[in-house]
Parts: sequence; structure tokens; C-alpha cells
Amino acid sequence: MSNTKVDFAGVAFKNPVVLASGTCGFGREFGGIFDIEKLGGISSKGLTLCARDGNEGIRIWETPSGIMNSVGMENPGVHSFAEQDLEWINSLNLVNIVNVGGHCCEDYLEAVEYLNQFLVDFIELNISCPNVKSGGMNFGIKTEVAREIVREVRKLCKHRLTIKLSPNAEDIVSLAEMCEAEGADGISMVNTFLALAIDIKKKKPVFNNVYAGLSGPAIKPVALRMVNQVAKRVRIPIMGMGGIASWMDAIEFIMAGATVIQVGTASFIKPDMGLAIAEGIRNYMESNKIYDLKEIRGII
Amino acid sequence: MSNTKVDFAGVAFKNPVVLASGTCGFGREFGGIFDIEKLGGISSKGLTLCARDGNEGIRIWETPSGIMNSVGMENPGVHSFAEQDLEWINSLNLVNIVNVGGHCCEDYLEAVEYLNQFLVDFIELNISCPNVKSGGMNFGIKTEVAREIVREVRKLCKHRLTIKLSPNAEDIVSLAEMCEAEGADGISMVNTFLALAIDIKKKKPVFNNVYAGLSGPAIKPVALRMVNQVAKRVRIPIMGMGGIASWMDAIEFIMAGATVIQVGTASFIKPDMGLAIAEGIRNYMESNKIYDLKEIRGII
Amino acid sequence: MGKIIWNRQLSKDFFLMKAEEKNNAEMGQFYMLRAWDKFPVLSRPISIFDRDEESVVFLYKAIGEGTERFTKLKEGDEITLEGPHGNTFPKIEGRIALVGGGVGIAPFYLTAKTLKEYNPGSVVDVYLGFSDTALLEKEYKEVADEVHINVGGYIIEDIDPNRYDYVLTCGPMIMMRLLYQKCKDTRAGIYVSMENRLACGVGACLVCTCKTSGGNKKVCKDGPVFPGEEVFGIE
Amino acid sequence: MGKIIWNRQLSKDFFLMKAEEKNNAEMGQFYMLRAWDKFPVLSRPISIFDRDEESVVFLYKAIGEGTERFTKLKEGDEITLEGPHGNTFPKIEGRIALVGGGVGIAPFYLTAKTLKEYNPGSVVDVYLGFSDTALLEKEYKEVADEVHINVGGYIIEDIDPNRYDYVLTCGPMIMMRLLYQKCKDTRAGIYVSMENRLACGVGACLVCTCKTSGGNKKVCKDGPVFPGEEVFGIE
Ligand SMILES: Cc1cc2nc3c(=O)[nH]c(=O)nc-3n(C[C@H](O)[C@H](O)[C@H](O)COP(=O)(O)OP(=O)(O)OC[C@H]3O[C@@H](n4cnc5c(N)ncnc54)[C@H](O)[C@@H]3O)c2cc1C
Ligand SMILES: Cc1cc2nc3c(=O)[nH]c(=O)nc-3n(C[C@H](O)[C@H](O)[C@H](O)COP(=O)(O)OP(=O)(O)OC[C@H]3O[C@@H](n4cnc5c(N)ncnc54)[C@H](O)[C@@H]3O)c2cc1C
Ligand SMILES: Cc1cc2nc3c(=O)[nH]c(=O)nc-3n(C[C@H](O)[C@H](O)[C@H](O)COP(=O)(O)O)c2cc1C
Ligand SMILES: Cc1cc2nc3c(=O)[nH]c(=O)nc-3n(C[C@H](O)[C@H](O)[C@H](O)COP(=O)(O)O)c2cc1C
Ligand code: FES
Ligand code: FES
Repeated sequence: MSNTKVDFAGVAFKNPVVLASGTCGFGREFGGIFDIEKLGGISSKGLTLCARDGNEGIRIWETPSGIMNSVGMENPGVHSFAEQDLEWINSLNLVNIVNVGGHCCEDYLEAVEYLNQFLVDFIELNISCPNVKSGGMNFGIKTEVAREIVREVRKLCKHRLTIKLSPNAEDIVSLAEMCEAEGADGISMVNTFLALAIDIKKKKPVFNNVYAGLSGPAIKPVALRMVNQVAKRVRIPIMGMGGIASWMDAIEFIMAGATVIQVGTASFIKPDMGLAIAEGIRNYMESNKIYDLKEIRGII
Repeated sequence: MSNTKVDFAGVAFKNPVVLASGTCGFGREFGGIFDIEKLGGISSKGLTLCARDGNEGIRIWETPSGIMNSVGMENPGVHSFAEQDLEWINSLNLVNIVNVGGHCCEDYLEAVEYLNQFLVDFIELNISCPNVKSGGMNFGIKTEVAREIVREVRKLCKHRLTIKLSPNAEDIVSLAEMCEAEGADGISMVNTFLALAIDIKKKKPVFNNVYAGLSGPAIKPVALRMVNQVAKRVRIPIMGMGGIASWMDAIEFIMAGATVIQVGTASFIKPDMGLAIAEGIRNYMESNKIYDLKEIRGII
Repeated sequence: MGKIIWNRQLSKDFFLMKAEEKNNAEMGQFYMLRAWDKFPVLSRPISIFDRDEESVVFLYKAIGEGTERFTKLKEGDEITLEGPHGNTFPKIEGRIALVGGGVGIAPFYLTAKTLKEYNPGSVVDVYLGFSDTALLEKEYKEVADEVHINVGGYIIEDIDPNRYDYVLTCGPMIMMRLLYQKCKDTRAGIYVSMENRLACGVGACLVCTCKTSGGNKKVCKDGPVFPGEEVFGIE
Repeated sequence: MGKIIWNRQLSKDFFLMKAEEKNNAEMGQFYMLRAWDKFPVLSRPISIFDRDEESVVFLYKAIGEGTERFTKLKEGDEITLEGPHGNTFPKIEGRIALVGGGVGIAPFYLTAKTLKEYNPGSVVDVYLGFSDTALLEKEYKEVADEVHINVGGYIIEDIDPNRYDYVLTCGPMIMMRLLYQKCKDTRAGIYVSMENRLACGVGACLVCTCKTSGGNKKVCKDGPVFPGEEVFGIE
């Protein structure tokens, strides 16, 4: 009998499918539509120390096989999250990944420290959000800048820690190696690609922030390459994502070296896409007599 | 009356539309299908000093709104090109851009030096081809590595020189600034994005070379962002490309700061796409009372 | 997944389409419609024009990639309907004006019908503004008391808010804003139906946020219907 | 741009489709077909099954995104045909075997017809290999002398190359390679029709290169038809 269970840094996921941060809120909304407990886990909307209103103007734009978003980390802040949502999330049979972003080092640290007291499976440290002008972006581009924040957070964080990398990084492999060296338990990759759309009628960028983040099937081939490059160079496990929209895509990411895969944009194609992918993976395993995903993980 | 003419480093293009290197051979094939002389120019298949057979195995793979290619610089070499194709190309009423690649610095230099004796409008130096294992890729990633080759080529090259940048560069803005500082006449950007596709049935990468280059509409939002970032920082003109598949896309690139635009993958959607784009630009100019593309260039 | 029952062209770019869908949807709600696999990525939000237990009717305007595809659908073709999503217009009584601009008229057929059913004593007048061709006059007359039509002008000029207890509106932002201004100092309470760009359609992604006096609200889940004051009162 | 005249399902995944297209195409050539806007990016190469001056017939197998879309086309729908592209089968005379495996049978209807017209004295036998269902036997009988059918086995086992002056083949690489081996030391000259992945279809992009004894050749332009020796003689 095939078993879709995977171990990620000592945490058991009943299957490798996780809903990606920012695309599933805190799980409540999709939870009303399908049985999210059939997934492996859920990564929360990116949280910051204080509540944020997010960006003004258009926040979503369609591109060929992709979308650009500029939500700008709208979120209720870690305190409200811990008070209002965490208990409910923990009541679910799901691995609970809390995604944390920030403006500056202090924000990250305070948010992470505050979360130490709560039950959480993983902190997913978003050093890569391209939307906040003064925030995420800068941390995730240069390895040595990122090192500082990873090191400080690692010192403070009592939870398992996975670092979410930006595909806009100068050298994503060295960034991942740095995370491993600094004691991260895993890598989540990739976040959105920095991109531009112009409203030619208005002669203005579509987004108030000018640049926004590209996700969806369009980016899959590049995200997959990055996961593979990193998987060849680090021993800590990877949550792979970027355009996954079918179980075949998920298997590609696993063969490229991912242990867990995350589904973001594809939930907008079909709210229960994550479920369809989890089922597809199981069927694939059974018909190919794969008993454990280890057998195909990283075989490229 | 609107005039689609643009000046690029002192060379007049009757309109800003150029067919991109590697997607139009030396122009003969499309020349048999539509009137290519209605375009602004043509960039030749990438040439190396000696003839090359290119890569083995599958060379093309479709992805959502994109294609991956791994041609591996198959080409007849600069000598055969100069003897068999150059005269014909020069007989056309088109700006003639000769794209040059190479394995190592000496290859580039010898090829460029050889071409000094011929009539050519531009040398487009491809420091970015991701397909040749030991070749292009490395030159275009790190600014200081690229500087060497740009400097040497610039010293030797008697033609106008535009440098074709890779979107895989660690810092594409600093790369472009370096090209300007080293005396390049223009920037061509972007080449293909390094990407991976896996044949899950065979449990093998689709391409013999493992990674291959992604192009087409999927990459447009990211390419456009890069053009805009570079346009804000250099004074030399830019040939912008990456997924352009309509006149609206072309106008976006011009508003982002490109002087000339190149059409690659979209010619596979429709062989005379370049022509449709040139006509679309003209109509857009007329109906918006734009007399010179200068009026909208770089307004973002 | 439902089947198309019929799909009719009403004018150059307006279409009325009926699809199978068991539902108990209410006035003002919408569906996320999709008649393709993965391209384009997003489904399209379309309001409920009319419904019964087994089917929903949509009024849509062909403006781009997605809605153009809807125009190609024929009887028996399949379409994915996710929904009904969003809140509803309030169940109100009294003298009510429903004001739609362009395809913003869509929700007001079911709304008029529902409000008259709810209290047959209510007066429900419909105001429809079109840029070139008037549509569906006969249909709206069947469910409303008065139907005012304006082609090529400004429908809001035809309304005297003092005649009404409530004004419900849907259409271009500029129209809704002006109507809010016009109603502000009258007795009429105004509700507006917002048309932000959506992605998930269910409140999970925060791309549709609308600034309101009560803080950020999700158009897809907290809306699309908001008290006019909440949206325009803070501008 | 041409209109579909008809599009018929022959078996679970084989379809025959006729489209308007003024042409003077020849046996062995192909068209790049497209029945969508920009997604998927590439057009699909399909051989000419039959033609007259005003139309072309295609035999295709639904295997993926593109060919699935072709199955949806109805009479009157539009389809873009770029072509005819590629070289042709050689105009040969004598005793000729045409050997197709699976959808590789497609080019041999027009080829049989053309070769018989070219020299009615030629013997043109057709060998068709299918994995599950035999198709178009009647049609091929009208244009060929003998029609041999093999379902579920190996069609090349049914051929005695010594009976022929020429063998033309199209189908899976493995089949063509084995047939080449079988013909190599006989009097039969063999030509193969290659099915590499194409992008431009006209010789401009070099993604379809095929290694031959004469160096790299473009399947779309120098081919798809090559002397068997050129392709398999160097392996
Ligand atoms: C709650 C709600 C109810 C709506 N009800 C109706 C209705 O009943 N009838 C009708 O014709 N239209 C309605 N709309 C607008 C309709 O969703 C858009 O016209 C449609 O999505 C355009 O899609 P397209 O592919 O044709 O256009 P494109 O411009 O190609 O679409 C590109 C992207 O932008 C989005 N978009 C473009 N225009 C709008 C818009 N005006 N509002 C929201 N998103 C947009 C699309 O959904 C898509 O994601 C409603 C919108 C909302 C939010
Ligand atoms: C010269 C030539 C003539 C052909 N004639 C016929 C014919 O008469 N009837 C027929 O049914 N098929 C024919 N084929 C094969 C046909 O082109 C493919 O089956 C078709 O492109 C598959 O497209 P898809 O979208 O359904 O499959 P997908 O797998 O979704 O296609 C993905 C990509 O791979 C390419 N591709 C996939 N399979 C093949 C293949 N076997 N050969 C070439 N490209 C492929 C597609 O063109 C597309 O670019 C021919 C191929 C060539 C090169
Ligand atoms: C609307 C939206 C909001 C997002 N918000 C966050 C976020 O708050 N934190 C984060 O780490 N990533 C965020 N992301 C990135 C996704 O988690 C994911 O990394 C990215 O979209 C690539 O995966 P996909 O192509 O499957 O969507 C967001 C993506 C989208 C589309
Ligand atoms: C089949 C193919 C071959 C290419 N060969 C070359 C080449 O030889 N030299 C080069 O500089 N770029 C080459 N390119 C890159 C294109 O010129 C262009 O930079 C890239 O495809 C992005 O533009 P597009 O999305 O419009 O295709 C090639 C691209 C394709 C698709
Ligand atoms: S569309 Fe996702 S929250 Fe409204
Ligand atoms: S497909 Fe482009 S050269 Fe053959």
C-alpha cells in the first residue's frame, strides 16, 4: 500500500500538499467549501507584528498563465491572529505553518518571539515579499543581508523554522546554503517574481507600487529549476512551490527534490485544487507502485 | 502624421520591431512567407566562431504560455554566415543585427574581429545563452565576469555593439550599468529564463542538458520589469524583449523604456506576428496622436 | 459544473445566459464562472440576474478574454459555477429605487422580484442607464413598478431621491459616487454593489479589499453590497 | 484561416477533419494547425491525409491539449492553417509499400493516390498497423492495390521487403528503425517520415533538427521525408 505521508524536519504531513501563504487566509474560507483536513497542511496569510492595511489601488492583475498581486501584506497582526485564529487552526488535523513577514529586523523578531508561547508547527519566515516597499524585498535579495535576519530569528525562535526564499534573490543557491548553515529546519521556495504591468491607456503602471509579484503556472518551469538547484546543495528539506496546478506538476517538484509542495494561485483556478492534487499524487503512487515518496524525491 | 521611425545609437529603424535572435534564422524562411522588409530589423541566429551542431535530444517543450528551448547554439559559424548569408541580409531594407555567442573569451573575440571587415549594423553580444554548458551562461551572471568580455570585445569591435543580457543575472541593473560604462552602444534584454521540465514517466529531465531557456508570454511581466529597472539607470538605448505577442505588449515595453522591441517566440504563434505588431504600433500612434515614440518612451 | 440551457445575444455586447445549477441563491450574490481549463487563470465574477431552484440566469457584457469565451457557449456545453458567493441586498420595504448603469443593471431583476415578493406593498422602481441600446425593458416591467430608461445620458439625473426610502445601485464607480452624493442629504438610504477585481472569490486572498469606514472589507465576502456611507462617506 | 467543413470521430481517439484551404499541396507535406488564440503557444503539425484544390483533409489522433481542441471543432468553425510545409515523398515508380503505424498512416492515403496517378502501372500496397481498432480500410482500398492491416501486433512482420522496389514509412521511431533494418540488405529503398517536435515549422528556429549522414537537417523544411539511410544509417 502506498503511503503519502512525508516527514519534514521531524513533522509528519499526512500528504505533501500544503496551501500556500496568502492564498488561503487562515483556512476558514476554503474550509467552508471542501474538507481541508484532507490536505497535509496550511501556511497562513503572512503576518506582521502589527496589523497592516496593505496596498492601495489595484491588487490583482491577470497575465498569460499567471497573476500579479500587490496585496502588500494586509493582515491583522500576530496578536489578533493568536487570539482569534490560532486555536481554530490548531484544532484541525493539519500541519500548521505560520508565515511571518516584516518591515525591519525588530518587527520580525518581536513577532517571532511573541509566537514562541503558542502551539505552532512551523514558522515560515518570509524574507521575500516583494510588495512592501521598505520591507521584505531587501532582506531576501543578498545572501549576506538575509543572513543577519535568519541568524537573529533562529536564535530567538523556539519553533521549527523554514525560510521562504525569493526567486529574485541574486543567488538563490547561496541563500539556501546560508539558511542551512544558520540552522533553519527547512526551505520554502519560491515566492513571487517581481514583475511589471502597464496600463497603456492611462500611461501608468497598473499597480500603485509599480512592481508586483508574479505567480501561477507561468513561473513553474523557473521555480522548478530553482528547487532542483537548491535541493542538490542543501540537506534540509524543501517545501517547493511556484505554479503547481496539477498532480503532475507536484510530482515534478518532488522529483526535483521537494519534500512538501505548496499550492497557491491554483486554488483560484479551482478552490479544491489542493485536494485534487493530493488525490492525484496518491493515485500516481498506487499505479506506479511507489510506496513512499522518498523513492522518487530528488531523482533528477 | 505619426512616424514609427526610431533612432537607436545613431541607426535609424523605420519602425521599432526586430525579429529576435534564434527565432528567425537569417530571415530567409520568414522572408518567403511575408514581407519582412516591413519590419525594422532582424537579429541573426546566434553565431559562434566555428560551426556548432547544437544540443542532442529534445530541443523544444511547451509550458503554460511559454516554451523552453535547448537548441544549444546550432549555427554554421561566422565564416559560413559571412560568405553565404550576409550579402543577402544586407540587400534587404532592414537593420542588420548580428548576434554573436561563444564558449570562451577567445571565441568571442575572434568572431567579432572577423566580422569587423563586413558590413553590419550592430553586433549583439550574447553573454547570456543558458544552453551551452561551458559557455554563455557563466559570462552573463556576474557583473565582474561579464565586464571582462565586454571590455575586450568593445576594444576590438568596430561595429556598434549591443550587449544581450540574461534575466538570470545576479543583478541585471549593475550588469547594464557596467555595459554602459564599458562603452556599449545599447542593451538587448532579456534572453531566456533558466528553467526545468521533468518527464515524470521517464523520471528524467526533458532536456539532455537538464536546464533550458524559457521564453514567450509567460515571462513578459518579469522581462518588462527588468527593462524598466535598467531604463531608469542607463542612458544607452534598450532593445526590449521577452514574451511580446501583441502591439499592446510592445507599447508596454516602450513605455517601460525600450527604444526597439524584439519579437521571438510570438513568431511561432503566427509567422507574421512582427508585422502585425508593427502595424498595431502605427495604428496606436495615429489614433492617440503620437507623432514620435519618444513621447511615450520611458514614461513609467 | 453545470450545463448551459441557453445563451442569447441581446445586443452587440450584452448576453443573457441560463445554466443548470441547483441553488438557493439570493439577490445581489454572484457566481465565479469558468468555461475553460487553466487559461485564463482566474474565474469571472458574474451577478445573478435571475434564478429558480434548478438554474441561474446571468446577464453579461463581453469585454475581454473571459466574457468573450462565454459568448461562444452553446446549449449543452459545460460551465463551472462556484457560488453563490457574497452577501445580498438588504431585505427592505417601502419606496425603493434600483439604479443600474450598463451591465450594473444585472442584479436588479432578481432584486426587484424578491423585494416585491417580500412585501407586495413596497414600491420598487427600476432605473436603467445604457450607453447606446436599451435592453430588457419588458422583462424589468414585469417585476418592477416603474421602469425608467436612459440611453446615452446620465440615469442618475432622472432620479429624485426624496421620492424613496432606499436607493440600491450598481454600476460604474463614478455613477455610484455621484448617486451617493445626491442621496446623502435626503431621506433615502443608499446601498452600493462594488465591482473590484477578484481572485479567490471566497474571502481567502485579500485582493479585493475595499476601504470602508469600518476598516478594510472584502468585496467578495463582506460585499459586494455595502451601505453607501461606508464606502463613499470616507472619501 | 479556413473554415471546418466537417470533423468526424472515427474511433476513441482518431478523427478525420476537412477544412477549407486553397492549396496545391503534395503527398508527405504537412500544415501547422491552430484553433486557438495564444494558448497553447505552438501550432500543431498535422500531415495531409487528402486534398483537392479547395480543401485539405487531416487524420489526427487526440493525445493532448492541442489535438483535444481540434476534436471540439464543428462545421463552420475557423481554424488557422499555415502551410503546406516540408518536402514530399519522392515521385517513384514500380513496386511500392507504404507502411504506417498508428496515426503514421495519415500521409499514405494521398501518397497512394498520387503514386497510382503518377504511374498507374506501379503497384502500391498499403500496410496499416493499429494498436486496437482498424480504421479506414475501405478508403485505403480505393486508392491502393493491396491493403494489409495488423491490429495489436507488429505490422512490419507482415512485409517482405524483397517484394518491393521502395518502402515508404511513417510511425513510431522504433517501428521505422526496425523497418530500416529489415530493408537495409534488400533491394527496397526506404524513405522515412520524421515526427520531431516543431516550433516555427518553416526552418527558422532549429528546434527540429535531425542528425543525418548529411549533417543536421531540419525536419520541418528539409524533411519530414528522408532516405532511411540518412537517418538510421548513422546510428
Ligand atoms: C461581484 C461582481 C459582480 C459582477 N457582475 C457582473 C455581471 O452580472 N455581468 C457582467 O457582465 N459583469 C459583471 N461583473 C464584472 C465582470 O466580472 C467583468 O466584466 C469580467 O470579469 C471581465 O472579464 P473579461 O475576461 O471579459 O475581461 P478582462 O479585462 O480580460 O479580464 C481580466 C481580469 O480582470 C478582471 N476584470 C476585468 N474587468 C472587471 C470588472 N469590471 N470587475 C471585476 N473584475 C474585472 C477579470 O475578472 C479578469 O480577472 C461583476 C464583477 C463583480 C466583482
Ligand atoms: C511533420 C509531422 C506530421 C504529423 N502528422 C500528424 C498527423 O497527420 N496526425 C496526427 O495525429 N499527428 C501528426 N503528427 C504528430 C502531432 O503533431 C502531435 O501528435 C501533436 O502535435 C500533439 O499535440 P497535442 O497538443 O495534442 O499534444 P501535447 O503533448 O499536449 O503537445 C505538447 C507539444 O509537444 C508537441 N508534440 C507532442 N507530441 C508530438 C509528436 N508526436 N510529434 C510532434 N510534436 C509533438 C506538440 O506539437 C506540442 O508542441 C505529426 C507531427 C509532425 C512533426
Ligand atoms: C494573492 C497572493 C498573496 C500572497 N501572500 C503571501 C504572503 O503573505 N506571504 C508569503 O510568504 N507569500 C505570499 N504569496 C506567495 C505564495 O505563497 C507563493 O509563494 C507564490 O504565489 C508562488 O506559488 P503559486 O504560483 O502556487 O501561487 C502570495 C501569493 C498570492 C498570489
Ligand atoms: C528557439 C530559440 C532560439 C534562440 N536562440 C538564441 C540565440 O541564438 N541567441 C540569442 O541571443 N538569443 C536566442 N534566443 C532568445 C531570444 O532571442 C529572446 O531573447 C527570448 O526568446 C525572449 O524573447 P521572446 O519571449 O519574445 O521569445 C532564442 C530563443 C528561442 C525561443
Ligand atoms: S477575491 Fe479573494 S478575498 Fe476577495
Ligand atoms: S520547427 Fe523551426 S526549424 Fe523546424
